[in-house]
Amino acid sequence: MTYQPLSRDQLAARVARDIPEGSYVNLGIGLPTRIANFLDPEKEIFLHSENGLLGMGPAPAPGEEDPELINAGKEFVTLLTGGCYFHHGDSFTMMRGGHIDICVLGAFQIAANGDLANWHTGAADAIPAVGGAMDLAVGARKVFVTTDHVTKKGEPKIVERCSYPLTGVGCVDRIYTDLAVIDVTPQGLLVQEMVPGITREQLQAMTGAALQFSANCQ
Amino acid sequence: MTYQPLSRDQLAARVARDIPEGSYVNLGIGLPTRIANFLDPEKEIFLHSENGLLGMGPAPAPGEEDPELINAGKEFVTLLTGGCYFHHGDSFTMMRGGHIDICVLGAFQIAANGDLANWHTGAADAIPAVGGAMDLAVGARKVFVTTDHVTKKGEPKIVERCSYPLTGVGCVDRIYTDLAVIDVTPQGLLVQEMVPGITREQLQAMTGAALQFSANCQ
Amino acid sequence: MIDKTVATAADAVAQIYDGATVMIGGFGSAGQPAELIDALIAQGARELTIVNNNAGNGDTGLAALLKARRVKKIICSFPRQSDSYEFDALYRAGEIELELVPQGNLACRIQAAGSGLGAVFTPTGYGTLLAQGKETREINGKHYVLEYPISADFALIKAQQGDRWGNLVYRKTARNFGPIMAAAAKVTIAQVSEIVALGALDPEQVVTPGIFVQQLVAV
Amino acid sequence: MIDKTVATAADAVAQIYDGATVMIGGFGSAGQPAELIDALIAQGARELTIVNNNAGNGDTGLAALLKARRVKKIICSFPRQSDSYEFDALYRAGEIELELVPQGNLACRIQAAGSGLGAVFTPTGYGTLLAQGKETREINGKHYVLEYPISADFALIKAQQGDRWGNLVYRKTARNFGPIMAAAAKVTIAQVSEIVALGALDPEQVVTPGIFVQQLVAV
Repeated sequence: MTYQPLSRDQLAARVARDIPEGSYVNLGIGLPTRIANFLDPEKEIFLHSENGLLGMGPAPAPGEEDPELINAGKEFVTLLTGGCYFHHGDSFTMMRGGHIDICVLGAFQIAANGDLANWHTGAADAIPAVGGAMDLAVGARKVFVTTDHVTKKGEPKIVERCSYPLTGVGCVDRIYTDLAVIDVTPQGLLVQEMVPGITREQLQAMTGAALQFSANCQ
Repeated sequence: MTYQPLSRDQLAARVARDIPEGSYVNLGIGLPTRIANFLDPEKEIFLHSENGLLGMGPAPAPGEEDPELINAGKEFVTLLTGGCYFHHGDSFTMMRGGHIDICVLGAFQIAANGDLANWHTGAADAIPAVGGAMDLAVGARKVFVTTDHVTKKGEPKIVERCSYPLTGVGCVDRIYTDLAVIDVTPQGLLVQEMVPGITREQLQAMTGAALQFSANCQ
Repeated sequence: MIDKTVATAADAVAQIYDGATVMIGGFGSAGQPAELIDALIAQGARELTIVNNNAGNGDTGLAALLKARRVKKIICSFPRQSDSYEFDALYRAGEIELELVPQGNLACRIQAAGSGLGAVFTPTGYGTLLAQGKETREINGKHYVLEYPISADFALIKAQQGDRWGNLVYRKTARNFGPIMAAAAKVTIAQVSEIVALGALDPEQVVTPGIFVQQLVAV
Repeated sequence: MIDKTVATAADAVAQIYDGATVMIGGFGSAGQPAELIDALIAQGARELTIVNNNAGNGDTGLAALLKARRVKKIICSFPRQSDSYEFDALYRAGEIELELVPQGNLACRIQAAGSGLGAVFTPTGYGTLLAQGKETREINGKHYVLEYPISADFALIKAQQGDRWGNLVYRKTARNFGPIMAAAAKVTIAQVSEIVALGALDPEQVVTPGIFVQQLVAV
């Protein structure tokens, strides 16, 4: 059978659909940031950025960039009406104290038990940088991960056990890949959705840990 | 020989003389609060109140009391130009993080090693209340204590070892009584000043721990 | 559209259940959410654990809640005052449990809960009755006591102004425990003197961001 | 009269000594006290330990301080960026020591120093490389890592306005680490865009009370 993986925008849009109105959400650097573009403009969703703002709005119009109004990825942003600023202590109180409803992070690897690796390849010459990823991994009420289902070399990113250094232990709730939506459950990985045309066997073959399938996945 | 103990106002005025300009100062409930009346108005001294203000001013004029502008003793106060408000977390960061230069506390007992007891008589039917006293005792850079030299029954308040429950361990730097100014030093209690007319023997007789005397105390 | 405002104080406290832990803002009567407390008394929830700096003054507010015998336990720093007779009577009769906490440890433990810490080594109380039985440790030559977070099911606080997203600003020393309690409770209910339009509060001046507030009511 | 203002950035940093630990505010370049850093480079202090969220961007500010080889060690959460080449080169050459700290632990450890805590059990980093060798504890079914305060001899921060008592307000996301670093350093030096008259800052809106600031300079 043939199937078409989701584009990055389609993946972002798919995650956006699962974010309810009124949620406090932190979108990690990279693909997760793109999700903001697909949130329903009719819904009020509160975007948090760990450098100290809540109620983050879209990029400013050209010429209106303010170097003191940036997001965690150091991109220029705006503040929505009703948003506010605060210091790093208060910002991480939000993140670590269970006040952020959903965070969306990228991943190098996700293990079947919800372990996440996304900050360090472990290579000897790599310069590690962690930022707020470990705080979000342990502190958000729900941790969503977006990732390609396999690496550019075709290796599974969902694995039995992470070989890269961990970001957090058992922290992932749901994985959104370009091929499937997979919940991390106490009973293991449960596929909730697959792209049209893919078979269970094909998906399993590209996954390094055992998958279970919900009834609506043919 | 005959001597005159300091009045409460004289004692307050004596402590006030030792507070340098620019100091951040917390004055405890009771006699210490009275010290504010004797600070040199030419000096800028920053009074802190643990319920969340810095730059506390004197009592308001009659009719200008604001129930939301009170001090730690729940008395009406004012705010000086340049003062500010903050929450309890920030207020106790000031107190416990070593940012308050001087606090002045009352005392039931002070031990020769600087232990302070000022919150609880230990009586079985007493309802204890501690407030911020323990925080000031450990957190201020210098802890001054004001007290009558003896109790109403004539018992020493400066003792070898406190019999009342402690507020803080080895925390007192200087004791101001109605009879003397006494430093707590690693070598023991060192009398720096005595009221005119009192002898070293008289003062020692009213003190429950051994005193040493600096050269200027005849 | 998200609108956290509710019509009445009665609506705001309707969800508080028997046995809940409830933080109540205020230092003495400054910042005490009197109307929310009155509504809680009318609502009838019992066996509450209350976290407050004091244990009530006179016969209104928290003191009235005590008098109505709704409080099983109180966690506070300064229960005994000249006008704390409602608490005093219950305490002497053995009808209320008291956990006495130094004020800075109270603030710090509330903050620890709000910020997700597991426990903190605090300097206050070392060597005193209030640290008896607690773990201690010497760190860099200073002594500390291990203290655990104080969290709550509900926080009732008072602010000056709020908007429909729950952003709050306070007035003078009524601010006190409001901001830190708001972060430490599962559900924070704020009474405000005025509800203002979204955007009316300067984003630089919001003291409690709306993320920490679930409901607010103008009184 | 107390006046904490000094005339020039050079005066402000004159007291910084070789081997000092210096916190530098900012997240990337937002809130970075660029003029104070330039003055510090000109002043010449060496063997510094720097605490910052990053490890410099481009070739100005903190990156220039690194390039001038004044930094022995950096404590930060996110050193490697597209434009962190000055740090990258020193690090690969083994000429700078790196203590990598998750951003929330960095903030929390700075706050612990400012507020006098001995240590805190934090949730972040448990089970990861960054907790290796650290004490851990399970509390109420969750795992925590024991982390110690990060204090400093000096903090260099940037604010928008300040008065002669050292009260500060910030601008937008340039606030970031400024308020918490101010409380954690023995001597905090703020550069501000404007020094205003005492009383010009609304007492409800002061973000960093002057007690946490020892010197300020308009740049």
